[in-house]
Amino acid sequence: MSVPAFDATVAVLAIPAASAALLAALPGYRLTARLNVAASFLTFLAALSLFSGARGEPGQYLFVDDLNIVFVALNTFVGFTASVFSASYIRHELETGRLSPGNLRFYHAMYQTMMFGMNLAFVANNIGLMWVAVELATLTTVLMVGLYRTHEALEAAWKYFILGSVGIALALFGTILVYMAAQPVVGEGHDAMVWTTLVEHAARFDPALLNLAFVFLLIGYGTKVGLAPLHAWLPDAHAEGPTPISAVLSGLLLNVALYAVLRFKILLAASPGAIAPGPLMVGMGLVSLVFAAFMLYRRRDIKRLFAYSSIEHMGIIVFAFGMGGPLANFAGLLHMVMHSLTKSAIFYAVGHIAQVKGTQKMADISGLTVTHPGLGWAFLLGVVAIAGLPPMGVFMSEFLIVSSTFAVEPLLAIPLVLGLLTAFGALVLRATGIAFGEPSGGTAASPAPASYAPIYAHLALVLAAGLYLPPPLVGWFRNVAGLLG
Amino acid sequence: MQATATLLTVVSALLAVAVPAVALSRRPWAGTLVYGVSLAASLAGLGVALAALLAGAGSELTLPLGLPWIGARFRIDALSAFFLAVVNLGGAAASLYGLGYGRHEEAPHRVLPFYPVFLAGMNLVVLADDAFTFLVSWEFMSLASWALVLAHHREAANRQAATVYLVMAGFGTMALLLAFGLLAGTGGEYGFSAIREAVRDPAVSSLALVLALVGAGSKAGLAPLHVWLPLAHPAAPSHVSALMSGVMTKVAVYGFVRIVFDLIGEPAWWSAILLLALGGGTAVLGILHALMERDLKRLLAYSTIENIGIVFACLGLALAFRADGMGWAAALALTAALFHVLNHSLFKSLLFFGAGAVLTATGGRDMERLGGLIHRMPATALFFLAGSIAISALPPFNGFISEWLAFQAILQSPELGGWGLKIVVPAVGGMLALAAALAAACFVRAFGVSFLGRPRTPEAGTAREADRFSLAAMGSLALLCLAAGTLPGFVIDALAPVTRLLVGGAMPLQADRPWLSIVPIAESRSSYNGLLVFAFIVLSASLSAFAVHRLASSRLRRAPAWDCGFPVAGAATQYSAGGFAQPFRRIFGTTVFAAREEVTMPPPGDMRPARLSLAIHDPVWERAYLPLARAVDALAGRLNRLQFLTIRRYLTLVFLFLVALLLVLALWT
Amino acid sequence: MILDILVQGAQMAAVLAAAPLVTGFVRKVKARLTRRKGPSLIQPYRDLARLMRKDAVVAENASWLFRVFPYLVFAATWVAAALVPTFAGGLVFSWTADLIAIIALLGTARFFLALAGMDVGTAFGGIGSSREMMISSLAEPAMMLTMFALALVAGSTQLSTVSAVLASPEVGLRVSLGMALVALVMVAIAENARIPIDNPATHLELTMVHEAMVLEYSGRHLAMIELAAMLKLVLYLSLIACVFVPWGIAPAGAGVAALALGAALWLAKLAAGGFLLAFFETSIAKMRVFRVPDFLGAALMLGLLGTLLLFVSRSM
Amino acid sequence: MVTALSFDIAHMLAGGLVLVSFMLLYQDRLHGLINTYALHALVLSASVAWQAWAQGAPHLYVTAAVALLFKALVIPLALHRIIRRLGIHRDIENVVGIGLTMLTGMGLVALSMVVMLRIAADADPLAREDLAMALAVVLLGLLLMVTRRNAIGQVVGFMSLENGLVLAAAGARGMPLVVEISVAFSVLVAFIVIGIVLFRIRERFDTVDIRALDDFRGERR
Repeated sequence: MSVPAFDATVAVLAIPAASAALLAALPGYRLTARLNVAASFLTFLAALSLFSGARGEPGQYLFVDDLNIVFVALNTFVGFTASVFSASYIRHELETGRLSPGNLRFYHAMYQTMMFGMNLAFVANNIGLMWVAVELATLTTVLMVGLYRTHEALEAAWKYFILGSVGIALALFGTILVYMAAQPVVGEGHDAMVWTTLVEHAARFDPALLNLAFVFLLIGYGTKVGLAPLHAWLPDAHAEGPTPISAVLSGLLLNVALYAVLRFKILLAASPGAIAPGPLMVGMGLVSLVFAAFMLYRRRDIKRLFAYSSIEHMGIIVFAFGMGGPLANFAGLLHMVMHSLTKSAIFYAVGHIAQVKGTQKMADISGLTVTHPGLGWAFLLGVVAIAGLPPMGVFMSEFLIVSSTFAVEPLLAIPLVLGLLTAFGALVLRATGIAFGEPSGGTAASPAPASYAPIYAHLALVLAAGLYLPPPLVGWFRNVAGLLG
Repeated sequence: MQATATLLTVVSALLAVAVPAVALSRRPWAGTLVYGVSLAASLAGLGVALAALLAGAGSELTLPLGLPWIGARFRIDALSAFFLAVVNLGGAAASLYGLGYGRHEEAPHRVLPFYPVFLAGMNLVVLADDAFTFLVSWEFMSLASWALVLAHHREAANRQAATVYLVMAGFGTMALLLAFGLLAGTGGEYGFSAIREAVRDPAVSSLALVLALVGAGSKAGLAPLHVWLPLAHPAAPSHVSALMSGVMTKVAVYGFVRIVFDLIGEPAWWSAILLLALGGGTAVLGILHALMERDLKRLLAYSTIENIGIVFACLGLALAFRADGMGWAAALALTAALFHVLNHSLFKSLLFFGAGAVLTATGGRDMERLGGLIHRMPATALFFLAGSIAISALPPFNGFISEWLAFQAILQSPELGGWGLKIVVPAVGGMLALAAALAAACFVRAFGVSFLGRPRTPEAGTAREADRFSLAAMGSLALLCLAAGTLPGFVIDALAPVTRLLVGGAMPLQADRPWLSIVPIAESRSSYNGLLVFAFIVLSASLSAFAVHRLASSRLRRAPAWDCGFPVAGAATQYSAGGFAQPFRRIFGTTVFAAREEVTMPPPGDMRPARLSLAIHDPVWERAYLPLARAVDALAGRLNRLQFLTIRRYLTLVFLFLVALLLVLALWT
Repeated sequence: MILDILVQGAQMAAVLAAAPLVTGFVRKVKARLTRRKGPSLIQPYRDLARLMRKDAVVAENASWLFRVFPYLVFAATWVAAALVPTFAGGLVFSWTADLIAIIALLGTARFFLALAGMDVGTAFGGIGSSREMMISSLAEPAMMLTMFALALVAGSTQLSTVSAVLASPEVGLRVSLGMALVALVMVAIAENARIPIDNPATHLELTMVHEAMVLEYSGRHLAMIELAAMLKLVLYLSLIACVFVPWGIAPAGAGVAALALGAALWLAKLAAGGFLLAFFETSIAKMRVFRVPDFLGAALMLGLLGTLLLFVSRSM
Repeated sequence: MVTALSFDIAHMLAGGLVLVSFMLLYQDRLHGLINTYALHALVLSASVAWQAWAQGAPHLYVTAAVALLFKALVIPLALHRIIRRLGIHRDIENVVGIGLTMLTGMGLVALSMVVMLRIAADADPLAREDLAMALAVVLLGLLLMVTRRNAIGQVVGFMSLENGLVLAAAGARGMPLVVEISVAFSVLVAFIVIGIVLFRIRERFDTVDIRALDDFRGERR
């Protein structure tokens, strides 16, 4: 295997890894924040360069295919905008004294480590490596969630940690089982963990063993996806951590775990005797959707509200992939991308809202479009998008999911639609209360308009996707949808 | 340039003007800019639509937007041309009105950016030729109007109205989405042409019809999905209320007609009965609500529900006729429905404009605080009166024509097969007649209490006449109402391509009838001549007035009111809106609305005033919506406990889930 | 053609001329039935003439509508009355409006009258308008359903055609027509403000409906309204006559002799109808206002039942 | 290389691990629990070492050593210290009675057997039997975690679960990364133990949650 002069795959990993080390060493908030942005941007560029140029043969450890390239690009992009948002967010936190410069050094290093972990999980061609990467990303986010060192933050981190650890263990058990299934066919050793090899030979694997493996993987990685009833860590981790991390958690980490589930779904689909993973995923997706939809109503904390909304959307995505078929898979992929962009935009907005209003309690926030029009309308637009209203992109995916489901399995569409509507009602109710009405809460000056740039950039993308999907992107998605079976 | 492209240009002009509207909305001339552009765009759209309707030239266009493998398809055929005309006519009138009315707006930056977008959305719905574009436009329209409802967001009632509205809109869209999913099938053929050509089971068609009825009906305000309408329509600025009530509900009707008459094929026999029953019930329920209402704009909104009921009843009739192969009768019923669509958009816009003028002049829309406005606002009063006569389905105005056509259609229905229809149709006929009579009562009350009598508050006494733009908008609509009422033949002829497209038949050509009469079937069966009736009334009234003044007496004396010899000076002694409604409340309200009156009469010697307390319950709201909301809340409360478990319990959940899955594996064969 | 227009004009003049006479006749009969002498038959003409000559006194805050409405009410009623076949059918303008339109024209007149009652802003005017509209809200659908029944039997809503069809022997006796007749009579009583719904002669405040509405009118305005009310009575009597006793109505283009016969028969029918009305009015007491809905509800049900029977029997 | 004897020994050791898991479920004193856990780790170490020998995979000896040193010695000693330092109650509060827990445990073992029996017979029998035992250990560990209110009890549950994983990984012939995984898990466990010390979680995970949190989350009415 010839090593090209510039290997984008390696760059996607190396840049965050190197900057993590660097950031851990460097003092000073201004410099590190800028460096963080720069490193994220470089990573993003590297990810973009993956699209150009021929792809090499899949390596033993790393590889790039149609599926993960989308994930990597999305991941690095949101990672980049989140770092931009984080810069302005962190400044405010420093000014108000919630964080110390010492915290920041740790924070930025962890940020890049997390990016490294997530990118690694995507490009890993080895299910063991993927597992390690997912766990690395998880553990770094655990540390970030506890960053504020408040009782609540530590509590949330602890909950996340314990539940995550069990998830880690179960996912590992599943990984071992996959190896066991592969080993008689592929042979001992490393080959039996290389994903590309596994898919090739999956048809001859012992289906019963694969089934068992999938159960453990679904529960293990599903915990990270935040599927009910494994979701418990998610709302608190989102609510108590720094907002950039909430954005990254919702927008990216959930995708990482989802990606892992998808990989194994493909594996299972390639084995004719195995249990169909579809019904399991459909069931879990629906349960998550409906459950989260109802949970939205009693929320008081704005970040926790959107954390539950993430559970809801993960439910939708898993449901779509569970349904399978070109249309639903396409819709699931699209929904995943749209959700990442939208939800992170919402969290950016929510971060600013919590800062200008000085509270995360929704009851204390109202009339935002009056006091902070730029922020208020951006927030509203984000909620409109996440609620699945056109012309935003989420609508397109929801349109495809619901209509294709109804054409295939009308009975499944009923809980799906009920869940969507229930969630819709809750979101509209809360968003109206926050954005409109007599202004209340703090009237702190708006942050510089430039800090809204990431929000509007995301929303513009979502809007554009709702109106027009460029043919190359559609091509990618269709290929991937085909891969997913 | 072909019609579709021109209209899309119009739409993009509307969308484009929203951009400067965001930036400049606080400038004083921004309103002129936005409403001016909207007016021009709507007029252009109206021209194109009318040309397309009369010339019968269809055209289509596909843009590389929307769903990638289908594209955004747009098409104009006779049906969409007619509705485009209705939409743009309403849009033009509202924009003209807005030129003046918009100056009184206290939050222009919350109206101006959304107003042209709303117009654009409505146009797009009618233009769309694939399911995705249709739904995007549909929901886009809801969203824009939602933002407009929230223009005066500081009032809690408006926020609640907006929330209920958007949730109901989402519900309706979901139903439509399911309908399209069903029609498109597993292949994802979302283009209307593919849907139209697909062969499907009648059961599937019927299910799609029910879903379309739920989806479009909830937008149009069909009972029992109407609850949002009287909340949301009045909450918006008045010209937007006019658009929502007069035009957006028509777009909803368009959606229904497009799906049911054009796309789904032949539904089962009971669907016509469903439509008829729902339509008749909606008409009566809506107008009864309106009759009890004291808020002028809410009254108008409830009356919209009534009119939508009439339209849907006619559509049901058309469906029944079409299923029985009676193309000519189906054309008659469909013409009645579409004519009513046009009529309602005219007079409801007019009435909302009037209500808006009253609102601006007096600062209130509670009828109990109005009165005597005819002295201060004579022109507004005249136009409002014209609208009131028209909406009460009285000759010589236009409301009567569609009502008359509907009755003519009902009279053709004994030839229909099926026992259900035989029983439902006459009952619906009775309901429509009842609704018409109640509408007359309702608008006697609305006009009489608001404009006649003496001012009940100082604000009403010092009201100022509306500005000239508003008056021009109202005046032109009033004229159009009269024109459509006196020259209905032209409208009927213009509708012929639409009915031919949808039911394969048309009413006979009316334009060559002597004296411009309208004759639905044959002259020996029925005919009506609005022009002559109008001329006769005017002639005999002026003749008799002339004769009396000339031959008898023309002297006039002004004196205090007689009032049986006991005139009381206070304006509060006038008959109030509540008092006017009392007999109706007694007759209909006790059963339908569980209305209860309670008089607290203090004993003699007690100086407290006697009180009349009145309780009216909306059966639909209390029986359906509140329980639903309570159920959601209760369930949310129950599930909410899951937020507060201990880590061990969460682990237990994981554990149980794992064991359950393993059991599934163990038992799975 | 000229002749046709002349006949049409003659009918318009005839209904106008006969209207006060019929009212006077009913009053006279009622007086005789209660063993009073009663005013002369032409007393209504005298009343009208006197009212016309008097000054019109208009309340200070009345609007211009108040002065216009009497003429409009009169005109609408008159046009409606002129379109009902009286002594001749198939008149030159009979196709201008069919049964439904005639009902609606009466509705227009009532609409104006009810508004006029509210214009001055007195309690009585309002109570009159409210009750009038309440009564009509039930009477009008009942009337409409009755019309449905008739139109279904005749296969037309054109009054001339209806009366011609009903005059032909093949129609025979029908249950639904009987129901329609009863319903129509009930509606006619209600619409003309006769006992037991209203009392045209009363000025007892709490029982008034029609009179309360026009309380503020005087002079020529009151005369126009009174005349319109009289016209309406003639209209209803003619309507019932031309549908249920259609014999003798001259067909279109008939000669002078037939027209004369038709006119004589029409007057006889009016007299009979007036006598029956007077007889009925003297033998019954006025109802409480809130019994009226029961009365009209019965009419509504009869009309609906009649129509339903026709719908159902069509398939047998 | 797989002889009947080596199979029997591997089987016996794995079975022993399940047995010790049951012993863990049976304990109602903290010190007893920790000591039993040390035994659990010891059996694991022996089992892994046997696999290393049987598979001829020398790197597995590292795993065995880690298990022996870290899990059988360091962690139990540390836990004993924590109990003393934090003054944790010596009794373990159970959610359900021991008897019922044992019955459930039996059921779980049966379940894991049934699930594993579905695997085709031509699979490596050693691996298959091993896997069934490992699954049972994992499930029993989870059961321990959810039936103990005591933080130490839960940590022990987690560690025994993890032992099951290591057993499975070691039994998978030629599996790479086993050593790394076992080390990584040891670090994880260490984190948990440190977390307990840091957060002063004395009695149960439960306390961390409820009462203290109601006030601040603004989530309760």
